[in-house]
Amino acid sequence: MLKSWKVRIGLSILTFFVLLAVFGPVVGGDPRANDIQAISQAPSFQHLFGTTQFGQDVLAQTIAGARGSMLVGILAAVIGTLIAILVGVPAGYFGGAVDNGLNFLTNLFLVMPVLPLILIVAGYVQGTGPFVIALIIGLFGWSGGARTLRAQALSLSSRDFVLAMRMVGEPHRRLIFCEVLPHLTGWISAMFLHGMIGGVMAEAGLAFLGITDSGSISWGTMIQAAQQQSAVLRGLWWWFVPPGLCIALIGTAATLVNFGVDEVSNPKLRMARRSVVVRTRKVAEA
Amino acid sequence: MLTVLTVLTVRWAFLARRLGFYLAAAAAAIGLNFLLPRLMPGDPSSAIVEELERVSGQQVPAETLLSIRAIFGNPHANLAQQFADYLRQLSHGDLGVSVVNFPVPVADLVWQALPWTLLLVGTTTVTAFAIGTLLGVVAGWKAGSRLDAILTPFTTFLSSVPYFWVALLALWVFGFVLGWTPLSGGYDADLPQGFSLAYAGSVLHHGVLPAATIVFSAFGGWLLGMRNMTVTTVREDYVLLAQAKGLSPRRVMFRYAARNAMLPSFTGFAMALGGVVGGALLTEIVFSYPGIGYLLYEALQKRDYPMMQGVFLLITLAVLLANLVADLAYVLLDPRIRARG
Amino acid sequence: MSVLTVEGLTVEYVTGDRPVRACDDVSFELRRGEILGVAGESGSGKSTLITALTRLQRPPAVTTAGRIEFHGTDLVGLAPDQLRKLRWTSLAIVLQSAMDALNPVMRVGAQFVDVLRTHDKTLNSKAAWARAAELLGMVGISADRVRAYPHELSGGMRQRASIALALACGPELVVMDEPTTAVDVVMQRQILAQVLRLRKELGFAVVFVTHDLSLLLELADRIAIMYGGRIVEIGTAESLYTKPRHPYTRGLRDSFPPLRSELRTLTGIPGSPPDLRDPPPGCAFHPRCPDRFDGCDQQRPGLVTIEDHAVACRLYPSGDDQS
Amino acid sequence: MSQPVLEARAVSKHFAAGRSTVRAVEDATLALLPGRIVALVGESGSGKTTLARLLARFYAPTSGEIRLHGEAVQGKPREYYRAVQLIFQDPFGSLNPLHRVRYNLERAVKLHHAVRSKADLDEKVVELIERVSLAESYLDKFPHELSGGQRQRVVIARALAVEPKVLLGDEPISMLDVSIRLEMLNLLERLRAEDGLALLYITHDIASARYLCDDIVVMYAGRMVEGGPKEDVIADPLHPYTQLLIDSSPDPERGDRNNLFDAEDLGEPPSLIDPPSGCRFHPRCPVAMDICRTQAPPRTELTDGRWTHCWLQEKK
Repeated sequence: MLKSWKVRIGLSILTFFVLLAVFGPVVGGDPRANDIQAISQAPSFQHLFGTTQFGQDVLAQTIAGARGSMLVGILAAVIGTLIAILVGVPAGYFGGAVDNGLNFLTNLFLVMPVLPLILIVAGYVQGTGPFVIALIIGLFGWSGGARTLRAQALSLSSRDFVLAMRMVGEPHRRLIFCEVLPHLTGWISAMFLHGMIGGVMAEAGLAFLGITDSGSISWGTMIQAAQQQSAVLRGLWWWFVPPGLCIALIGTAATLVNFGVDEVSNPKLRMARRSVVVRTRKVAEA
Repeated sequence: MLTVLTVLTVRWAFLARRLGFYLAAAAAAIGLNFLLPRLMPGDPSSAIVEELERVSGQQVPAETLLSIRAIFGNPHANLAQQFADYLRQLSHGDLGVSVVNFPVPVADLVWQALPWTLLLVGTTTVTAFAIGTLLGVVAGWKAGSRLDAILTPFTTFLSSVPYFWVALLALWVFGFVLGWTPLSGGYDADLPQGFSLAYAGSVLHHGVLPAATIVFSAFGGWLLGMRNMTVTTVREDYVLLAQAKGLSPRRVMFRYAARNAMLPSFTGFAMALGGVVGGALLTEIVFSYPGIGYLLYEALQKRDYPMMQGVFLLITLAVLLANLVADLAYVLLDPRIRARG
Repeated sequence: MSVLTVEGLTVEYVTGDRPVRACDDVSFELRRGEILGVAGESGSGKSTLITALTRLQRPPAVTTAGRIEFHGTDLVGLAPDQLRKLRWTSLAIVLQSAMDALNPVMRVGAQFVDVLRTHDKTLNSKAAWARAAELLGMVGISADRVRAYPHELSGGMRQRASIALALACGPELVVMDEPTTAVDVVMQRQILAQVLRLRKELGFAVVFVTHDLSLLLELADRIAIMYGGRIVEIGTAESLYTKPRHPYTRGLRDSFPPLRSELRTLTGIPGSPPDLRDPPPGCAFHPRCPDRFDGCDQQRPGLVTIEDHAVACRLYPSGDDQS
Repeated sequence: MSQPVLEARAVSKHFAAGRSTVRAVEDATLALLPGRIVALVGESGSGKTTLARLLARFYAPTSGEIRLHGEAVQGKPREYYRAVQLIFQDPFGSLNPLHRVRYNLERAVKLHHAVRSKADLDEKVVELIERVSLAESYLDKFPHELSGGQRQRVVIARALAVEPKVLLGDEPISMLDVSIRLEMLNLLERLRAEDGLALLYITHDIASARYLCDDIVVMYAGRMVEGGPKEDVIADPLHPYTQLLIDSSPDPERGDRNNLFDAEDLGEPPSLIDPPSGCRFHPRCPVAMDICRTQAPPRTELTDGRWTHCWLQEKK
């Protein structure tokens, strides 16, 4: 899998941001420190990414924001993926009445407009720190994953090797955990990455709407602060470009990893890789 | 039309099942809308009444009080009674009264905002889908070519960019730096509203940037999905046979490969269409575009609960309706649905 | 007179670290109206041969050497436009599973109409639909099924429909890739009866590829046996059945238990077919060969013609051994 | 004659398909005896696989009963699987690609035997793999490192770990390369001889059925049409469908190449959703009579253990 350049690049970017989130605040300086000598300054040697209207260093904020955004993203992904597994796998594996109930629930959450729903709930719930935000995002963002897992578990559970192990006498518990689940790791990891981007984006969206606790620093709150202070109308582009770019990078990285994983699991996609096509053409022309 | 009808009657079992589901989902949405304020701590209806009285400086009329209680909870009635009241209220199209814009009913505000959103997000969703799908087919058909090698990673990046951020950037570049487009709003407020050429022009002028940003950040997702489906479909036997038949490459690409590769994408498109109403919430906010999204934003900012509830209910029902329509269309697109359904 | 002459055809898959040679120096000739059977197991290269013959191969498969001469034209070097003109009017194909080979979202008739009208620009839509119904009738499918979708036909009907489709533009050569594996023996016999009848009427030649040698022995005029990407023996069905020379041919023939004659214990061929990614040196069959002797694991025998058929085995020596 | 280990008595299975019903198996009766091999021959859609899966208790019969050691089976199939094992058609699908050969065998051994120690377990596992003529070194391979034939041997070894009395083989060789099929049949034959297993061999290939089995049962469109000792059935088929099946099977010995393929077009096998009334074969039967169209033929018992469902024989 690591042979694919897509996976390698994607994983490097993700690792970078995870490290940034963990160690960043140690090296990044104080994001809340106001340098009244430098207000709304463009990038310079002193402030590589410039400063905000309050004289805060944008680089320090971006680094601190990594922690806020990644925390919500990862937490939301963990919650969403867990629910997806708990709902999707039993539905697909057991079928019947269990499936009818769980599948209905999944479809319901699938057709519900997630963002407005999150907004409404978050609007009622006062004082929304990162944990509450992650919880809400996770609670409403599992349905797509559950649907995929259900379909996969359904087809796996009727595969001959599961039936065969059942005939040998394996109990359901082992069939689910040792026969079915290991085949879903690819899907689950893709889902987790997907959930993480979704979480980061949703957090940014919510922060932008002013739903999250504005005291905490994340890329979303940075963009929101910029918007609030009319950074666009005043040309302070360095304020809102870095956090958005970071989100885009993480999203790209996760998509790249998923792309690579797809190529590994789907040989048809692998055959369509440029390296294969180019090599084929070279041999044909030789 | 006749064939459409026969097809639909033959496949009614599948559709009936879907219809049943959407009815249940609609019931669930209404139930959720009913329960949410009642599950929250405190008594939202009293809070709303107080807020109304504070804003308007006068006593809330008895009629309005009843309507608010029906929607947000009545501490004096049991839950079943409340639900009955709530449904009666809804059946009259009464979504309550906006706190901020007292005494304008929520329903009126929603109806005003709806056309703006439908226009902006509807056209852009369709456009993004069309562009993304078309490019995706080409990239998938020529998989491994230089075009594919450039287009695909680039759109991977595009599809990962938060679209409200793209909106901010666009606003900064085109609105602020270049000054080509207005900085906010959906029309020129100085012009009289109506079907005049100048007014239509101003709508277009205000709409072009939000529309462009939505298309720009949305088509990448369609492209990627369609590309991978096309790559997979191209290796199907029926595409191989179509090539063996000596059909023109264009025909093989569209009638055989793309036509089949599109089916899964189409389901996603249906969902996106459903999302139109709730749609580009954040983009609308960035551009202060007078649509549903902006309405919801204002409601949230000012804790205008009746407005939040009303907009949410509308968005949900629209999504359900769009999904149902999409299922109908899908039945026509895929003749096998009957066999499976 | 020969319709098709294949000479030294070599196909490689260029994935992984080194190319995998799936078809190696394949040569044969096909006469007008003849049925040539190609028999082989997994890894024999028979599927690769089909896509190479019909010029339908995709990356990473590449024809690295050889000629496919069709009426004096070499298909290997032909430009796509030229090739497209030959397709279906001269060279048609029937794939293994008609369920997969027919476009699921197009009516069966429409899949006839598009090819008919592509190759005959003068044909109008109405006439093309009528012709489609006529072609379906030729294989015993009633005309009203022309508007059906593939999933609405039974397995047998779909397979017949794809045979009718192959004959739509009057080709001289039809390549059939296990066309009856997906149907049952009774249906198989009926379909093949139709193919033989139509061949008599229309005079097309057939390359019939299958793993079922017992079927080919009855059906084909001549049979080529493939193993490890090469033709190891080729000759008339009769002589291959009564006097198989290659140990593999003999083993394969004796892998089909008899339906009537007295039963004895048969062993098939112990061992496994070769892995083309890592082929054995010398003769690909030597690890399983009951008759192998010194040098079989080093020298790769070429085809030698003996009486009525050709065989590639060191039991039948010739001067041009390749090492 | 010994008692049957496993029996199906008048078993039917109907599946719901939307609002219609698929009558996959109708009134099937079958007995498996220790040390005997019965071949169930039929085309796809004849119900042979459904019957195998009924006998494997993947689902319950709509009517009729399955009897193990003379007792009607009920309740959880766990105990049942100590006696009955199924070999699947696809050796690529019936081994989990993520588990080594050893894992498969060890699980089966642990579930069915009191294993005292690691050494004990190893010994049993080695014994199993050697019984299917594979070297011990195969234990640590993954399925993708094995050929189709080797996988099928592992599948058989896993089933043997249970020490079953009955082995059901659902087309166990049809997905293997032709040249290694006979070895597999020889292995099954050896197990029958060594363990006195009762074996049900399901196939569409009547020639391979003749090679392996003692008795043949022929199914068509969900019903059994004929049964009896193999040589009798093949040499002198009583049911017109059996006749057709034998005539259609490839047989290079026949020799008369010219007339082989003037087969009459008999149309399609029937739909199981709306099967023909009376005998299900009558629409394709060259000798169908009036009664065949209205009444299903009963089982006619003949001499030497032969039987058939055909009005021609009933009338005699």
